[in-house]
Amino acid sequence: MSLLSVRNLVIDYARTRALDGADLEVTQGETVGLVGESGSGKSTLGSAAGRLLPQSARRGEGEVLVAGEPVFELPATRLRHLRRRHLGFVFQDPIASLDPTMRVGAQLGLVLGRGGDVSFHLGRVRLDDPRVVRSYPHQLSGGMAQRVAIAMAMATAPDLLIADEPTAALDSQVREEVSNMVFSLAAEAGTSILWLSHDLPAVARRCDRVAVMYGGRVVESGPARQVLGNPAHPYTAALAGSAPAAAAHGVRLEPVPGRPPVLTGPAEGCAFAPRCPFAEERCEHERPAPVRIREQDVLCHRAADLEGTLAQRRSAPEVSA
Amino acid sequence: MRKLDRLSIGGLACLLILVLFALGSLFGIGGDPDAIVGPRLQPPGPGWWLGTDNLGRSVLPRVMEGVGTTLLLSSIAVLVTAALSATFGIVAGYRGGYLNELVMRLVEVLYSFPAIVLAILVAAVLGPGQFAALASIVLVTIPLMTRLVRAAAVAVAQRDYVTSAVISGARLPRVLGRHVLPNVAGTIAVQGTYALSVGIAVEGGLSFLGFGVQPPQASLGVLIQQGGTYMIAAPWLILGPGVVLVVAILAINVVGDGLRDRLEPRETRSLT
Amino acid sequence: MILELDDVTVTFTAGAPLRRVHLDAMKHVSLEVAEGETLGLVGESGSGKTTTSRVALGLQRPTTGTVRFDGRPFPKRRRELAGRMQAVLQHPHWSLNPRMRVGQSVAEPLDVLGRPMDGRADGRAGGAVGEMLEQVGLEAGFADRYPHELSGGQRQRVSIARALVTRPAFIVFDEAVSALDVSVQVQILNLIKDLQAEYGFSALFISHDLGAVRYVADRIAVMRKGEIVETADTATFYTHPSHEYSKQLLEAL
Amino acid sequence: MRLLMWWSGRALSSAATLLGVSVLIFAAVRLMPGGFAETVLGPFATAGQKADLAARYGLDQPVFMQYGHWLTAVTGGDFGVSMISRQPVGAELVARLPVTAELTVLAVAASVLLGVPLGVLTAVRARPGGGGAAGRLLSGLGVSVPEFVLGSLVVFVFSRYALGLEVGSWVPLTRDPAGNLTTMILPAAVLSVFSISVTARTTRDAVMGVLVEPYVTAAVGRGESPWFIVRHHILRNAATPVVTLLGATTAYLLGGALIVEHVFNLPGVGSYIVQAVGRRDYAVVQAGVLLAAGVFIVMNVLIDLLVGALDPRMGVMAGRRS
Amino acid sequence: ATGTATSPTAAQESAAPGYLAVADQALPTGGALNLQVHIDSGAATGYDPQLADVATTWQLLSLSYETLVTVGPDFSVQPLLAEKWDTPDPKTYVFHLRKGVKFANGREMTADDVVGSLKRLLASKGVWRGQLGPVKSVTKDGDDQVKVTLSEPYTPFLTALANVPAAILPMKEIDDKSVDPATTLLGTGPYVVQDHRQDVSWTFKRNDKYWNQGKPNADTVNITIAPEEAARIAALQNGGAALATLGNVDSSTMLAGAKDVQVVTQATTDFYYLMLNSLKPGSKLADPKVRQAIAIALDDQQIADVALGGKGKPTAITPAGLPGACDPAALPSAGKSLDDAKALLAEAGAQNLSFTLSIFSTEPAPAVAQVVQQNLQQAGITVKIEQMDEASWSGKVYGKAPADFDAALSWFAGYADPGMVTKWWNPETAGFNVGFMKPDKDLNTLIDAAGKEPAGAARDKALTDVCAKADADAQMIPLVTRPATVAFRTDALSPSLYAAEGYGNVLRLVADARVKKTQ
Ligand SMILES: Nc1ncnc2c1ncn2[C@@H]1O[C@H](COP(=O)(O)OP(=O)(O)OP(=O)(O)O)[C@@H](O)[C@H]1O
Ligand SMILES: Nc1ncnc2c1ncn2[C@@H]1O[C@H](COP(=O)(O)OP(=O)(O)OP(=O)(O)O)[C@@H](O)[C@H]1O
Ligand SMILES: [Mg+2]
Ligand SMILES: [Mg+2]
Repeated sequence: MSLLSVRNLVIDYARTRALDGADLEVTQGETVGLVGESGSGKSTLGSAAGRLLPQSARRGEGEVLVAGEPVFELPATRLRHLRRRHLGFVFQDPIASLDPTMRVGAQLGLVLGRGGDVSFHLGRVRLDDPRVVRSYPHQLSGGMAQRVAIAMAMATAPDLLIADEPTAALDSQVREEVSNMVFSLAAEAGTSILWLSHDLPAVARRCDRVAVMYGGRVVESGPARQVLGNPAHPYTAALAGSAPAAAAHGVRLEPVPGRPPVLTGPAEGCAFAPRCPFAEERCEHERPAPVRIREQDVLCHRAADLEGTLAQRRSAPEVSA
Repeated sequence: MRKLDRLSIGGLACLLILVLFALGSLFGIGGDPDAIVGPRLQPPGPGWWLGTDNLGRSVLPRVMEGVGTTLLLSSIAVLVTAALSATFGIVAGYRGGYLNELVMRLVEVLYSFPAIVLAILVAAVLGPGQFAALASIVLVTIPLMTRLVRAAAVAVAQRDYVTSAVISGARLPRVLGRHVLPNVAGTIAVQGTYALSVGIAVEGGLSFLGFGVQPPQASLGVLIQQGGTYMIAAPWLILGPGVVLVVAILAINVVGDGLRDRLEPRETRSLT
Repeated sequence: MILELDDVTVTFTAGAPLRRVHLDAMKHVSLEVAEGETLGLVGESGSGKTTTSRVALGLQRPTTGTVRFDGRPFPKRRRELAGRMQAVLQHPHWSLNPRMRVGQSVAEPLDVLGRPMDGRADGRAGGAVGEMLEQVGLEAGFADRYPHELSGGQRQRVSIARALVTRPAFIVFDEAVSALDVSVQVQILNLIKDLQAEYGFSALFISHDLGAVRYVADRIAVMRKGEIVETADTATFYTHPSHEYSKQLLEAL
Repeated sequence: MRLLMWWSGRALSSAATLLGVSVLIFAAVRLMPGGFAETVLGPFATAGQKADLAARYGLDQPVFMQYGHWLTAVTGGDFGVSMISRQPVGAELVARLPVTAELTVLAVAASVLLGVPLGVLTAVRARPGGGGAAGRLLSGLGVSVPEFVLGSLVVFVFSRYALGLEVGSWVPLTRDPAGNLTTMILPAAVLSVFSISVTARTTRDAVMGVLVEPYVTAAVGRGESPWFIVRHHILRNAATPVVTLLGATTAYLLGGALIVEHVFNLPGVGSYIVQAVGRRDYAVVQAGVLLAAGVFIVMNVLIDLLVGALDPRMGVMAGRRS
Repeated sequence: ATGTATSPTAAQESAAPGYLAVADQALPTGGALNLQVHIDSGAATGYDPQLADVATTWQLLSLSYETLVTVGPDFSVQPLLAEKWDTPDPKTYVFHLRKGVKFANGREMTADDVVGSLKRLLASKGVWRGQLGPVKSVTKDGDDQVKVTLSEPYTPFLTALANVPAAILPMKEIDDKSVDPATTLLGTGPYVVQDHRQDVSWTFKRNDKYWNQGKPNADTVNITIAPEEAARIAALQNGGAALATLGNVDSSTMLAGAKDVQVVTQATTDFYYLMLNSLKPGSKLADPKVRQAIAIALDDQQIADVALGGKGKPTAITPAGLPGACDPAALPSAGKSLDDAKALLAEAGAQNLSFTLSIFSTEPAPAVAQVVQQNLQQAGITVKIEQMDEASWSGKVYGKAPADFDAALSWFAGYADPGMVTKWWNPETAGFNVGFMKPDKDLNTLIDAAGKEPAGAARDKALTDVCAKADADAQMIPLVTRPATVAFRTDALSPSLYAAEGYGNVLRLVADARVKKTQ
């Protein structure tokens, strides 16, 4: 059963179209990685799942269903109930999402309610130091704050955890441990995860499926290893090829050429077309419809033509390491 | 930056009308505010559209004159207060340490003097009149604003963008002016409109004591003080200036809030 | 040496008044950054990297030990260092003035130096600011926006643009690329490298991403629990780490 | 340790403030136009009478000597004698303090209980379209009605028509708490209208500032109810300016109390000081102002402590910028 | 001279001539009387009646102290502690003391107390000493007679004795220092003080040893000090006070609809006057022509009608309403026109005269000042009003000599004899105005002459001369009388009130008042 289902969602800010018809499904117990270029609308999609967008955001089209309920149509109390029952969020900027006037222990205690074991939950994110409980957010390092935010989101054992770059500020070791923790807890509890991240290897390793966003749309989705190891969309391929971790010392990496689009209305054609080495005439004018390539859903006019060619362009075999 | 909301625009329009109203009195529209034109305490009627006061003067030109006096006096006073409080509050809040202590103690000293004592002293030094009233309003309103601005500045001073500016080598005036001030401007706007109300009240009180605007010049404070004593016997005496005052302060407050919201580019979030 | 930290210790106190805890965020740290060099600073979360950078920037006075910038202790008046150093601070959310447009924020270091900006005076699109924005992968049109209208990565890039715009002699990057997708990361890292080649500035590059550090850093220092446990050339470090902890770190890569 | 230092520093600076106030007020009353002699003895007084009076209250000595005597007496708890009533000022202040204190406490309580919720409501309901307008108008209305006018109106209406609440009489709290309350509610209400509005507007400003913060979004995302978020996150974070304001308003209320005390004829400190100023009753003015200063200093220390407790980034321990 | 009462009621109409109200003797005695007045006695000299110089203090002290003689309705002198008196010659007064008069401590009043009191007053620095006139000696004439000898005839003598400063004090106790009159009220009057909180309240209890059997009627008099008019009006409306003094001339309209409240206006001899400082160096006001021009330009009737709501009356320096006072309409300045004023100004070279008028802010002074300003504007004189609190005002006007104000506005208590207040036109006697007033020898001679003249046509003529001379001198220009407004609850109280008062004492007949019900 589909726990989160985003269908053709269009979100506009004052002068930007952040989502331009995004589709995404997360089923019960599934872990989905959401990757994509900075500014492609990942955070917007994540927030939209809980109807947490700022007031200037307008939903143009589409709908979001969480546990079968249309999030954007729910009355306030039902919505609140839904968030509480089904959703857990870790926001992109963890330290800012902590109340600066409350000690960490108190904040966590507030989420847990009476009788909650604060130190147990902090321990799960490897914050065993008793000092942390009594610290204020500004007294924590960036990584510690992020772990606190994760602990708070996990504390209520939500059905779906939406984590926006939850490990970005963590060092590799802690990142591993925290990720392990989150994913194993999720597996135990049957929690689904929507994991917004830039860390492609980690996504490839941990997530069942991955969705790649570009220009406000999910341009490719499918089993994680498949998508990242054998991309069907030119953007996915380009992304996967530019990880700095992949480069040997002294080698100069090349980013995807060109700049990401800033949409103000619906894209006329494929948003990636200007940067795409395979673009054709129709890519500029015709919005691509989803096609199924192998196990992947792809938004590309030429997906079928390119099958096979993209994998060879991979310059980063370590992606799946 | 967002546009002013409809309520604030309404407030702005009201203020504009009041200013026109006051300007009208400069050109003698409405009549001579000091001339005795009819019997005392007459209800509104032809010749005195807002009635006559206890000396038989027409209330209308007096209200028009009063609006001008009061708006001018209080807004100058509030501007002075805002400028001084902003400077002291921001510097004290940002710098901390001894400077902070010094400013806060000074403010405390000012606070300890009841407004009336301050007013009498100021009037003693400057001689009674508008200038004394102005100085008194400033002295009465400065402490609160300074404290609040300081509190806001302390919070802002710890933000990373201030740190970034400092790293860039920005001079103090720049850090304070470009980073701290805009982020405490909301507080100043809100407290400024509040100070304006206090100012008008203080002005009225001072005139009542005899230290403010000197008779026969009219100010809203004076008119309302007088109207207050005749509230039941001659309600039109308070009605005219009262309505104008309420409209003025309401408008100022609403505009102040609007301004505050406008100064905040971020969107507030609804709690649902 | 543009920056020298000599036996620096920083102690914080925290906790409730009566149960005060003292914490050494830095313990006897000695570090040097040479002209034109990028020093990578890695280490576990909470190990004191940010604190080190604050000390290096003169924002945090060491409890003990000395800091020298340009061979001299920090001057009383920061103004003397104007244009010499810049930083990309760790929290993009707080590092931009919410009431300043992106263009104004990026233009500020130029303003401070009194360098008139070519293009429009309000720092909108055009001139050095627009160019800088484009270099970090943002359209010049972003100059018009307020920080809250940006995505996390966009905000971080604005901070980077602001730090680079004056080509200062020394820059701290504290988790400067952590919120960026790999492609943009590469773009930024390339930019840093290119500018460094052109202007020869020094940098303290703090990151958890050992890949990124390897990509830009000349030398690497490893911190753990407030102490520097290893300093080595990048090549040496990645091939023959000497400290046990360094080995652990690299294993995870 | 630092706390101890803070306290001792604060005590020192408070003492310095009080000393400053004492010097200023002492000089000030003597600078006020219209000397005590003309005022107290009237126009017919002869030079001899004036001299007698001056000698009686030691006013013939050099000013700094007078100050010295006064200061020594004050530190010994002796605030001098009123030149009008010839009664000790200290005793009279103590007798009158309860009235003013009760008025002020009631008004501050009203500001907290009504102003804060109103401010929160108008902020939470504020929409770009201009919602919450009613609340904004309401709080604007409060600041625009002068106490004098409102007080007179209330006094008039409640005295002419039997509406259940007493005006113009005063019953000590200790004698008849219920009766005291029925006589104090109206003056306190009149007094608090202004501060309720100001509190509401300051609260609105502060809450709006908090509503943009991500931790509020985070709390919403956790499915917390608005009330819960307000209670646990917003109030605390918005508290600093409101608490500062409330402390400061106490000062304003003391000034407002004097008008209300006048209109309602309550024997409080405010009217005592005002009458003394009117008659240049030096000892009373000096003692009154010193008392006010003492109150404000204590209030400010409390506020600083409270603010420090509410917001760890501020207050006692945060100290200065590094 | 009768007071005007708004909305006369049955009680009012039946009042005897000279009275605004007469207490209904059919009502039972006893009960508590709650009064409110706007100001407390605030003398630095304490309760000592001899040093009291303001009417508000006289009013309160008169509940406990009594004088040899008193003022009746229409200002007639009537016996009080003296049963009667003889005047063998214009310079000699023999008072026959009432028997059985006791001080509140139970001790019988003796001739020694009377002699001692008067001597003490004459030796004191009080203002009232001057009003007693040229007293040569005070002697005991047997146990129950006291003889006062004047060095020359002095007509207002008895009237002067009728005011509180001439009260009979317990001299035995004062002399043996067991009583300090500054801090203790011990008199022969109807009430004794039980409690006084400065500026808050007084409580008077019936003096059980009072000589006048059956009086006072009320057992208790509670006086609340309520400076704010609104508070007094409120107390009247809700029954908190049975009687209150009101300051605003329009207060009667405020109380118009209030049930059972009656507002009456008591005429007084108090009057407003304008001071023109002729001693300020370089001031145009030093020129009598300029001052006369001002006197001419002033429209007293308008001041009375507008500033005092028609409740005051134009007056010359002998207060209007007193028997024998001169007619203000007959004053030289009253017969002149604005053109005359302008001509005088032109003559003095003061066409564009402009000066500052210093006033205190207590109503209705600002109103009077603004009408004055309007009046003088007609004659081309610009008046700038400078308003301040009373203390600052007194500092400015009386603080130094020569005073540095241009013009000032104030009011006098007019007392009960037309000649008494004329004394203040001699700065050397008055003292308070030496700083701004040049003594006028001719005027002083006229004043003294009028003082000696026994009551009758000759005295009236002498007073008319004084009035005319003072009018021409115009250093202090009398304007209008200042009425007193009193309101009381007809359901709570049946008071006695004179229609006109010379010593500003609204509480004069309190002992007669009957309480209808006690709140
Ligand atoms: N203002 C402060 N008060 C008290 N403790 C602090 C303060 N700032 C930092 N600390 C503590 O100092 C230690 C080092 O913090 P620092 O921010 O330097 O770590 P970091 O290496 O940058 O970590 P991260 O990679 O997670 O950002 C942490 O344990 C932190 O809790
Ligand atoms: N509050 C806002 N107002 C206006 N525009 C916004 C707002 N928030 C985001 N945007 C714009 O919407 C687009 C999508 O933003 P979003 O935050 O969803 O990106 P993202 O994929 O999360 O990027 P990143 O990886 O950098 O966090 C961006 O172009 C951004 O500039
Ligand atoms: Mg994002
Ligand atoms: Mg850090």
